[in-house]
Amino acid sequence: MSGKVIVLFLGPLGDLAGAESAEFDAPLDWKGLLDAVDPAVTEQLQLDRVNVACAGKVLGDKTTLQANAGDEIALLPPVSGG
Amino acid sequence: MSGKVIVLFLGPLGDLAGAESAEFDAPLDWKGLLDAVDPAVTEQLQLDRVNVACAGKVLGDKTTLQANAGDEIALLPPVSGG
Amino acid sequence: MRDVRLLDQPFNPGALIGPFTNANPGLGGVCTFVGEVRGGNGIEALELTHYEPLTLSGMNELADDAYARFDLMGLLMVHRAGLMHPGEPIVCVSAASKHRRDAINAVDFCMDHLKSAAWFWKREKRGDGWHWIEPREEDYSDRDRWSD
Amino acid sequence: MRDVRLLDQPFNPGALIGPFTNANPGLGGVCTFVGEVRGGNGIEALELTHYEPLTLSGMNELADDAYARFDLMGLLMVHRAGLMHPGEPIVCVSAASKHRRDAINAVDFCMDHLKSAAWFWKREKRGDGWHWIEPREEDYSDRDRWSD
Repeated sequence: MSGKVIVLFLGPLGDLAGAESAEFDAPLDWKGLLDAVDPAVTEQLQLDRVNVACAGKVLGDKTTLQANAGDEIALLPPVSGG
Repeated sequence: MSGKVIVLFLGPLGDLAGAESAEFDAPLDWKGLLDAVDPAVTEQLQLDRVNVACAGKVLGDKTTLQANAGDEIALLPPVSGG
Repeated sequence: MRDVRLLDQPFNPGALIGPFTNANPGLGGVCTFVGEVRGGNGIEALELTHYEPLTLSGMNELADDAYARFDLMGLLMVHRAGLMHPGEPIVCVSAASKHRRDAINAVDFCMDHLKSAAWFWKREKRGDGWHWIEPREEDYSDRDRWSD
Repeated sequence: MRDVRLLDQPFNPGALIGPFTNANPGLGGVCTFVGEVRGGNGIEALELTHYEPLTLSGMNELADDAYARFDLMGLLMVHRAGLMHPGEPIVCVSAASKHRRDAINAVDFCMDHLKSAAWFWKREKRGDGWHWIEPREEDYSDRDRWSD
Protein backbone atom coordinates (compact mmCIF):
# COMPACT_ATOMS: atom_id res chain seq x y z
CA MET A 1 0.00 0.00 0.00
CA SER A 2 3.04 2.24 0.44
CA GLY A 3 3.10 5.09 -2.02
CA LYS A 4 -0.64 4.81 -2.75
CA VAL A 5 -3.90 6.20 -1.42
CA ILE A 6 -7.20 4.33 -1.77
CA VAL A 7 -10.27 6.32 -2.81
CA LEU A 8 -13.68 4.83 -1.97
CA PHE A 9 -16.75 5.83 -3.98
CA LEU A 10 -19.70 5.48 -1.62
CA GLY A 11 -23.33 5.05 -2.59
CA PRO A 12 -24.28 6.36 -6.03
CA LEU A 13 -20.75 7.68 -6.64
CA GLY A 14 -19.68 4.08 -7.20
CA ASP A 15 -21.97 3.93 -10.24
CA LEU A 16 -20.49 7.16 -11.62
CA ALA A 17 -16.92 5.96 -11.05
CA GLY A 18 -17.67 2.50 -12.44
CA ALA A 19 -15.94 1.00 -9.38
CA GLU A 20 -16.22 0.94 -5.62
CA SER A 21 -12.63 2.07 -5.16
CA ALA A 22 -9.47 3.14 -6.97
CA GLU A 23 -5.81 3.57 -6.08
CA PHE A 24 -3.81 6.70 -6.84
CA ASP A 25 -0.25 7.78 -6.12
CA ALA A 26 0.39 9.47 -2.78
CA PRO A 27 0.43 12.19 -1.72
CA LEU A 28 -2.93 13.41 -3.00
CA ASP A 29 -4.47 16.81 -2.37
CA TRP A 30 -7.88 18.27 -3.37
CA LYS A 31 -6.64 19.42 -6.79
CA GLY A 32 -4.99 16.06 -7.39
CA LEU A 33 -8.18 14.22 -6.42
CA LEU A 34 -10.34 16.30 -8.77
CA ASP A 35 -7.94 15.51 -11.62
CA ALA A 36 -7.57 11.82 -10.78
CA VAL A 37 -11.19 10.69 -10.67
CA ASP A 38 -13.74 10.26 -13.46
CA PRO A 39 -15.08 13.65 -14.64
CA ALA A 40 -18.59 12.65 -13.57
CA VAL A 41 -17.27 12.18 -10.03
CA THR A 42 -15.26 15.42 -10.20
CA GLU A 43 -18.47 17.27 -10.97
CA GLN A 44 -20.20 15.75 -7.90
CA LEU A 45 -17.19 16.45 -5.66
CA GLN A 46 -17.53 20.15 -6.36
CA LEU A 47 -21.05 20.21 -4.93
CA ASP A 48 -21.42 21.23 -1.28
CA ARG A 49 -23.56 18.20 -0.56
CA VAL A 50 -20.71 15.76 -1.21
CA ASN A 51 -18.40 15.21 1.77
CA VAL A 52 -14.90 13.82 1.91
CA ALA A 53 -13.35 11.78 4.71
CA CYS A 54 -9.67 11.07 5.01
CA ALA A 55 -8.16 8.53 7.40
CA GLY A 56 -11.52 8.04 9.14
CA LYS A 57 -12.38 11.75 9.67
CA VAL A 58 -14.87 13.83 7.71
CA LEU A 59 -13.11 17.00 6.54
CA GLY A 60 -14.73 20.26 7.61
CA ASP A 61 -13.29 21.85 4.48
CA LYS A 62 -12.66 19.20 1.86
CA THR A 63 -10.40 21.47 -0.17
CA THR A 64 -7.80 21.07 2.62
CA LEU A 65 -7.46 17.37 1.72
CA GLN A 66 -3.91 16.14 2.18
CA ALA A 67 -3.75 12.35 1.88
CA ASN A 68 -0.53 10.48 2.52
CA ALA A 69 0.57 7.01 1.52
CA GLY A 70 -1.73 4.37 3.04
CA ASP A 71 -4.58 6.80 3.73
CA GLU A 72 -8.11 5.91 2.77
CA ILE A 73 -10.16 8.69 1.23
CA ALA A 74 -13.95 8.23 1.24
CA LEU A 75 -16.17 10.26 -1.08
CA LEU A 76 -19.53 10.63 0.66
CA PRO A 77 -22.59 11.68 -1.36
CA PRO A 78 -25.82 12.80 0.34
CA VAL A 79 -27.00 10.10 2.73
CA SER A 80 -30.41 8.46 2.96
CA GLY A 81 -30.66 6.23 5.99
CA GLY A 82 -33.52 5.24 8.27
CA MET B 1 -85.89 5.79 39.66
CA SER B 2 -89.00 7.65 38.51
CA GLY B 3 -89.11 11.17 39.84
CA LYS B 4 -85.36 11.26 40.58
CA VAL B 5 -82.13 12.18 38.86
CA ILE B 6 -78.80 10.66 39.80
CA VAL B 7 -75.80 12.95 40.09
CA LEU B 8 -72.34 11.37 39.83
CA PHE B 9 -69.31 13.10 41.35
CA LEU B 10 -66.35 12.04 39.26
CA GLY B 11 -62.70 12.07 40.31
CA PRO B 12 -61.82 14.53 43.09
CA LEU B 13 -65.39 15.86 43.21
CA GLY B 14 -66.35 12.64 44.98
CA ASP B 15 -64.11 13.61 47.89
CA LEU B 16 -65.68 17.07 48.08
CA ALA B 17 -69.21 15.66 47.93
CA GLY B 18 -68.39 12.92 50.41
CA ALA B 19 -70.03 10.41 48.09
CA GLU B 20 -69.74 9.04 44.56
CA SER B 21 -73.34 9.84 43.74
CA ALA B 22 -76.52 11.38 45.09
CA GLU B 23 -80.18 11.37 44.11
CA PHE B 24 -82.29 14.49 43.79
CA ASP B 25 -85.86 15.17 42.74
CA ALA B 26 -86.52 15.58 39.03
CA PRO B 27 -86.63 17.78 37.09
CA LEU B 28 -83.32 19.46 37.86
CA ASP B 29 -81.89 22.48 36.08
CA TRP B 30 -78.54 24.29 36.53
CA LYS B 31 -79.82 26.50 39.33
CA GLY B 32 -81.39 23.51 41.06
CA LEU B 33 -78.14 21.55 40.78
CA LEU B 34 -76.06 24.37 42.28
CA ASP B 35 -78.48 24.54 45.22
CA ALA B 36 -78.71 20.78 45.70
CA VAL B 37 -75.06 19.79 45.96
CA ASP B 38 -72.53 20.41 48.71
CA PRO B 39 -71.31 24.05 48.67
CA ALA B 40 -67.74 22.85 47.98
CA VAL B 41 -69.02 21.15 44.84
CA THR B 42 -71.12 24.20 43.90
CA GLU B 43 -67.97 26.28 43.95
CA GLN B 44 -66.18 23.86 41.62
CA LEU B 45 -69.18 23.67 39.27
CA GLN B 46 -68.96 27.37 38.66
CA LEU B 47 -65.44 27.04 37.28
CA ASP B 48 -65.05 26.76 33.50
CA ARG B 49 -62.83 23.73 33.85
CA VAL B 50 -65.60 21.57 35.31
CA ASN B 51 -67.88 19.97 32.71
CA VAL B 52 -71.34 18.50 33.07
CA ALA B 53 -72.79 15.58 31.15
CA CYS B 54 -76.48 14.70 31.12
CA ALA B 55 -77.88 11.45 29.75
CA GLY B 56 -74.48 10.52 28.29
CA LYS B 57 -73.74 13.81 26.51
CA VAL B 58 -71.33 16.52 27.62
CA LEU B 59 -73.18 19.83 27.64
CA GLY B 60 -71.63 22.56 25.50
CA ASP B 61 -73.15 25.11 27.90
CA LYS B 62 -73.71 23.49 31.28
CA THR B 63 -76.08 26.26 32.41
CA THR B 64 -78.63 24.85 29.92
CA LEU B 65 -78.90 21.68 32.04
CA GLN B 66 -82.41 20.27 32.05
CA ALA B 67 -82.44 16.82 33.62
CA ASN B 68 -85.60 14.74 33.69
CA ALA B 69 -86.61 11.79 35.83
CA GLY B 70 -84.24 8.87 35.29
CA ASP B 71 -81.44 10.99 33.79
CA GLU B 72 -77.88 10.59 35.01
CA ILE B 73 -75.93 13.80 35.49
CA ALA B 74 -72.15 13.47 35.63
CA LEU B 75 -70.01 16.23 37.11
CA LEU B 76 -66.63 16.08 35.34
CA PRO B 77 -63.63 17.85 36.87
CA PRO B 78 -60.40 18.41 34.88
CA VAL B 79 -59.14 15.10 33.57
CA SER B 80 -55.68 13.56 33.92
CA GLY B 81 -55.33 10.42 31.83
CA GLY B 82 -52.40 8.79 30.03
CA MET C 1 -56.18 -1.98 11.40
CA ARG C 2 -57.97 0.09 13.99
CA ASP C 3 -58.13 -1.20 17.56
CA VAL C 4 -59.40 0.98 20.43
CA ARG C 5 -59.77 -0.64 23.84
CA LEU C 6 -60.47 0.27 27.44
CA LEU C 7 -59.17 -2.41 29.81
CA ASP C 8 -59.72 -2.96 33.51
CA GLN C 9 -57.05 -5.65 33.78
CA PRO C 10 -53.24 -5.56 33.29
CA PHE C 11 -52.04 -5.90 29.72
CA ASN C 12 -48.77 -6.60 27.93
CA PRO C 13 -48.11 -3.98 25.22
CA GLY C 14 -45.49 -6.22 23.62
CA ALA C 15 -48.14 -8.85 22.95
CA LEU C 16 -50.29 -6.27 21.13
CA ILE C 17 -47.64 -4.57 18.97
CA GLY C 18 -46.45 -7.63 17.04
CA PRO C 19 -49.93 -8.57 15.79
CA PHE C 20 -50.76 -4.90 15.19
CA THR C 21 -47.64 -4.46 13.03
CA ASN C 22 -48.38 -7.64 11.10
CA ALA C 23 -51.96 -6.51 10.53
CA ASN C 24 -50.71 -3.53 8.49
CA PRO C 25 -48.70 -5.05 5.64
CA GLY C 26 -46.81 -2.60 3.45
CA LEU C 27 -46.26 -0.07 6.22
CA GLY C 28 -43.17 2.13 6.28
CA GLY C 29 -43.02 2.71 10.00
CA VAL C 30 -44.68 2.06 13.33
CA CYS C 31 -44.42 4.41 16.27
CA THR C 32 -45.47 3.21 19.70
CA PHE C 33 -45.73 4.91 23.05
CA VAL C 34 -46.23 2.97 26.25
CA GLY C 35 -46.88 4.86 29.48
CA GLU C 36 -46.29 3.07 32.75
CA VAL C 37 -46.98 3.80 36.40
CA ARG C 38 -43.82 5.56 37.54
CA GLY C 39 -42.06 4.21 40.58
CA GLY C 40 -40.23 6.32 43.13
CA ASN C 41 -41.53 9.22 45.26
CA GLY C 42 -43.13 6.65 47.56
CA ILE C 43 -45.84 5.79 45.06
CA GLU C 44 -47.50 2.54 46.05
CA ALA C 45 -50.40 2.44 43.62
CA LEU C 46 -52.29 4.44 41.05
CA GLU C 47 -56.00 4.37 40.34
CA LEU C 48 -57.66 5.58 37.18
CA THR C 49 -61.38 6.16 37.30
CA HIS C 50 -63.42 7.07 34.25
CA TYR C 51 -66.97 7.81 33.22
CA GLU C 52 -68.13 4.76 31.31
CA PRO C 53 -70.75 6.41 29.05
CA LEU C 54 -68.13 8.83 27.68
CA THR C 55 -64.75 7.08 27.88
CA LEU C 56 -64.65 4.58 25.07
CA SER C 57 -66.72 6.74 22.71
CA GLY C 58 -64.34 9.63 23.46
CA MET C 59 -61.36 7.42 22.64
CA ASN C 60 -63.03 6.46 19.37
CA GLU C 61 -63.64 10.11 18.50
CA LEU C 62 -59.96 10.78 19.20
CA ALA C 63 -59.03 7.91 16.86
CA ASP C 64 -61.32 9.45 14.21
CA ASP C 65 -59.53 12.77 14.62
CA ALA C 66 -56.12 11.10 14.27
CA TYR C 67 -57.21 9.33 11.07
CA ALA C 68 -58.54 12.59 9.67
CA ARG C 69 -55.38 14.50 10.49
CA PHE C 70 -52.64 11.99 9.62
CA ASP C 71 -52.05 9.51 6.83
CA LEU C 72 -52.48 6.31 8.86
CA MET C 73 -52.68 2.64 7.92
CA GLY C 74 -53.47 1.53 11.45
CA LEU C 75 -54.01 2.84 14.96
CA LEU C 76 -53.94 0.94 18.23
CA MET C 77 -55.14 2.80 21.33
CA VAL C 78 -55.35 0.91 24.61
CA HIS C 79 -56.00 2.55 27.98
CA ARG C 80 -56.19 0.96 31.40
CA ALA C 81 -58.66 1.89 34.10
CA GLY C 82 -58.73 0.66 37.69
CA LEU C 83 -55.99 -0.02 40.21
CA MET C 84 -52.38 -0.31 39.02
CA HIS C 85 -48.92 -0.62 40.53
CA PRO C 86 -45.52 0.87 39.59
CA GLY C 87 -44.19 -0.67 36.38
CA GLU C 88 -47.64 -1.58 35.03
CA PRO C 89 -48.62 -0.15 31.64
CA ILE C 90 -51.35 2.50 31.72
CA VAL C 91 -51.59 3.35 28.06
CA CYS C 92 -50.31 2.11 24.73
CA VAL C 93 -50.76 4.00 21.46
CA SER C 94 -49.28 2.65 18.26
CA ALA C 95 -49.61 4.14 14.78
CA ALA C 96 -48.64 2.52 11.49
CA SER C 97 -48.09 4.62 8.41
CA LYS C 98 -46.28 4.77 5.10
CA HIS C 99 -44.10 7.62 6.40
CA ARG C 100 -42.51 8.01 9.78
CA ARG C 101 -43.67 11.56 10.40
CA ASP C 102 -47.36 10.62 10.29
CA ALA C 103 -46.78 7.69 12.62
CA ILE C 104 -44.79 9.72 15.16
CA ASN C 105 -47.13 12.71 15.04
CA ALA C 106 -50.25 10.56 15.39
CA VAL C 107 -48.87 8.99 18.57
CA ASP C 108 -47.86 12.41 19.90
CA PHE C 109 -51.33 13.79 19.10
CA CYS C 110 -53.21 10.90 20.69
CA MET C 111 -51.09 10.96 23.84
CA ASP C 112 -51.53 14.71 24.29
CA HIS C 113 -55.29 14.29 24.02
CA LEU C 114 -55.55 11.19 26.19
CA LYS C 115 -53.65 13.13 28.82
CA SER C 116 -55.83 16.19 28.97
CA ALA C 117 -58.99 15.54 26.97
CA ALA C 118 -60.11 11.97 27.68
CA TRP C 119 -62.43 11.17 30.57
CA PHE C 120 -59.96 9.77 33.07
CA TRP C 121 -59.09 10.84 36.60
CA LYS C 122 -55.93 9.65 38.25
CA ARG C 123 -54.97 9.37 41.91
CA GLU C 124 -51.83 8.08 43.54
CA LYS C 125 -51.47 6.20 46.79
CA ARG C 126 -48.47 7.25 48.83
CA GLY C 127 -47.56 6.48 52.44
CA ASP C 128 -50.03 9.10 53.69
CA GLY C 129 -52.96 7.98 51.57
CA TRP C 130 -54.54 8.80 48.23
CA HIS C 131 -53.85 12.01 46.28
CA TRP C 132 -55.63 13.17 43.13
CA ILE C 133 -53.32 14.12 40.28
CA GLU C 134 -54.22 17.47 38.80
CA PRO C 135 -53.42 17.99 35.14
CA ARG C 136 -50.30 20.13 34.71
CA GLU C 137 -50.24 23.41 32.79
CA GLU C 138 -47.85 21.63 30.42
CA ASP C 139 -50.50 19.02 29.59
CA TYR C 140 -52.77 21.77 28.28
CA SER C 141 -50.03 23.52 26.33
CA ASP C 142 -48.98 20.17 24.82
CA ARG C 143 -52.53 19.61 23.63
CA ASP C 144 -52.92 23.16 22.35
CA ARG C 145 -50.01 22.63 19.94
CA TRP C 146 -52.51 20.77 17.75
CA SER C 147 -55.24 23.42 17.62
CA ASP C 148 -54.41 25.04 14.32
CA MET D 1 -29.53 1.64 29.48
CA ARG D 2 -27.82 2.73 26.30
CA ASP D 3 -27.59 0.31 23.39
CA VAL D 4 -26.39 1.39 19.93
CA ARG D 5 -25.96 -1.29 17.29
CA LEU D 6 -25.27 -1.64 13.61
CA LEU D 7 -26.48 -5.00 12.31
CA ASP D 8 -25.90 -6.79 9.02
CA GLN D 9 -28.50 -9.48 9.69
CA PRO D 10 -32.30 -9.35 10.14
CA PHE D 11 -33.49 -8.47 13.64
CA ASN D 12 -36.75 -8.61 15.57
CA PRO D 13 -37.51 -5.24 17.23
CA GLY D 14 -40.07 -6.89 19.52
CA ALA D 15 -37.33 -9.04 21.03
CA LEU D 16 -35.28 -5.91 21.84
CA ILE D 17 -37.99 -3.66 23.30
CA GLY D 18 -39.09 -5.89 26.17
CA PRO D 19 -35.59 -6.26 27.67
CA PHE D 20 -34.88 -2.57 26.96
CA THR D 21 -38.02 -1.51 28.84
CA ASN D 22 -37.19 -3.80 31.75
CA ALA D 23 -33.65 -2.43 31.88
CA ASN D 24 -35.00 1.03 32.77
CA PRO D 25 -36.98 0.52 35.99
CA GLY D 26 -38.94 3.52 37.22
CA LEU D 27 -39.58 4.92 33.75
CA GLY D 28 -42.73 6.86 32.94
CA GLY D 29 -42.88 6.12 29.24
CA VAL D 30 -41.18 4.41 26.34
CA CYS D 31 -41.49 5.60 22.77
CA THR D 32 -40.38 3.32 19.96
CA PHE D 33 -40.16 3.78 16.23
CA VAL D 34 -39.59 0.87 13.88
CA GLY D 35 -38.97 1.55 10.20
CA GLU D 36 -39.50 -1.27 7.75
CA VAL D 37 -38.82 -1.81 4.07
CA ARG D 38 -42.02 -0.65 2.41
CA GLY D 39 -43.71 -3.01 0.03
CA GLY D 40 -45.61 -1.96 -3.08
CA ASN D 41 -44.41 0.08 -6.08
CA GLY D 42 -42.71 -3.04 -7.38
CA ILE D 43 -39.98 -2.94 -4.75
CA GLU D 44 -38.21 -6.29 -4.57
CA ALA D 45 -35.34 -5.46 -2.27
CA LEU D 46 -33.53 -2.64 -0.56
CA GLU D 47 -29.81 -2.36 0.10
CA LEU D 48 -28.20 -0.09 2.65
CA THR D 49 -24.50 0.51 2.30
CA HIS D 50 -22.51 2.48 4.83
CA TYR D 51 -18.99 3.63 5.52
CA GLU D 52 -17.74 1.47 8.34
CA PRO D 53 -15.16 3.86 9.88
CA LEU D 54 -17.86 6.52 10.37
CA THR D 55 -21.19 4.73 10.80
CA LEU D 56 -21.23 3.35 14.32
CA SER D 57 -19.23 6.24 15.77
CA GLY D 58 -21.70 8.62 14.08
CA MET D 59 -24.62 6.75 15.64
CA ASN D 60 -22.93 7.01 19.03
CA GLU D 61 -22.46 10.76 18.59
CA LEU D 62 -26.14 11.04 17.73
CA ALA D 63 -26.99 9.12 20.92
CA ASP D 64 -24.74 11.54 22.87
CA ASP D 65 -26.64 14.48 21.35
CA ALA D 66 -29.99 12.92 22.27
CA TYR D 67 -28.88 12.39 25.88
CA ALA D 68 -27.65 15.98 26.06
CA ARG D 69 -30.87 17.38 24.66
CA PHE D 70 -33.52 15.24 26.37
CA ASP D 71 -34.06 13.86 29.85
CA LEU D 72 -33.52 10.17 29.03
CA MET D 73 -33.23 7.06 31.17
CA GLY D 74 -32.37 4.83 28.23
CA LEU D 75 -31.86 4.87 24.48
CA LEU D 76 -31.86 1.96 22.06
CA MET D 77 -30.72 2.66 18.50
CA VAL D 78 -30.41 -0.22 16.07
CA HIS D 79 -29.80 0.17 12.34
CA ARG D 80 -29.56 -2.49 9.66
CA ALA D 81 -27.11 -2.47 6.79
CA GLY D 82 -26.98 -4.84 3.84
CA LEU D 83 -29.68 -6.42 1.72
CA MET D 84 -33.29 -6.40 2.98
CA HIS D 85 -36.73 -7.32 1.70
CA PRO D 86 -40.18 -5.71 2.09
CA GLY D 87 -41.47 -6.09 5.63
CA GLU D 88 -38.00 -6.38 7.18
CA PRO D 89 -37.08 -3.85 9.88
CA ILE D 90 -34.43 -1.30 8.88
CA VAL D 91 -34.24 0.75 12.02
CA CYS D 92 -35.49 0.71 15.59
CA VAL D 93 -35.12 3.63 18.00
CA SER D 94 -36.56 3.41 21.48
CA ALA D 95 -36.29 6.01 24.23
CA ALA D 96 -37.23 5.60 27.88
CA SER D 97 -37.87 8.61 30.06
CA LYS D 98 -39.70 9.84 33.12
CA HIS D 99 -41.95 12.00 30.94
CA ARG D 100 -43.55 11.15 27.63
CA ARG D 101 -42.48 14.31 25.82
CA ASP D 102 -38.77 13.58 26.23
CA ALA D 103 -39.24 10.00 25.06
CA ILE D 104 -41.28 10.98 21.99
CA ASN D 105 -39.03 13.90 21.07
CA ALA D 106 -35.85 11.85 21.45
CA VAL D 107 -37.17 9.25 19.00
CA ASP D 108 -38.27 11.96 16.59
CA PHE D 109 -34.84 13.65 16.84
CA CYS D 110 -32.87 10.43 16.33
CA MET D 111 -34.99 9.35 13.36
CA ASP D 112 -34.64 12.72 11.64
CA HIS D 113 -30.87 12.54 12.01
CA LEU D 114 -30.52 8.88 11.04
CA LYS D 115 -32.46 9.76 7.90
CA SER D 116 -30.36 12.64 6.72
CA ALA D 117 -27.18 12.81 8.80
CA ALA D 118 -25.96 9.24 9.34
CA TRP D 119 -23.61 7.56 6.87
CA PHE D 120 -26.04 5.31 5.04
CA TRP D 121 -26.93 5.08 1.37
CA LYS D 122 -30.04 3.32 0.24
CA ARG D 123 -30.99 1.76 -3.07
CA GLU D 124 -34.08 -0.11 -4.15
CA LYS D 125 -34.38 -3.00 -6.55
CA ARG D 126 -37.39 -2.79 -8.82
CA GLY D 127 -38.26 -4.79 -11.95
CA ASP D 128 -35.87 -2.68 -14.01
CA GLY D 129 -32.91 -2.92 -11.67
CA TRP D 130 -31.37 -0.96 -8.81
CA HIS D 131 -32.18 2.70 -8.08
CA TRP D 132 -30.45 4.92 -5.53
CA ILE D 133 -32.79 6.73 -3.16
CA GLU D 134 -31.98 10.40 -2.95
CA PRO D 135 -32.80 12.15 0.32
CA ARG D 136 -35.99 14.21 -0.01
CA GLU D 137 -36.16 17.93 0.68
CA GLU D 138 -38.49 17.03 3.54
CA ASP D 139 -35.78 14.94 5.18
CA TYR D 140 -33.59 18.04 5.47
CA SER D 141 -36.38 20.26 6.72
CA ASP D 142 -37.34 17.60 9.29
CA ARG D 143 -33.78 17.59 10.58
CA ASP D 144 -33.50 21.36 10.57
CA ARG D 145 -36.42 21.61 13.02
CA TRP D 146 -33.87 20.70 15.71
CA SER D 147 -31.24 23.32 14.93
CA ASP D 148 -32.18 25.98 17.44
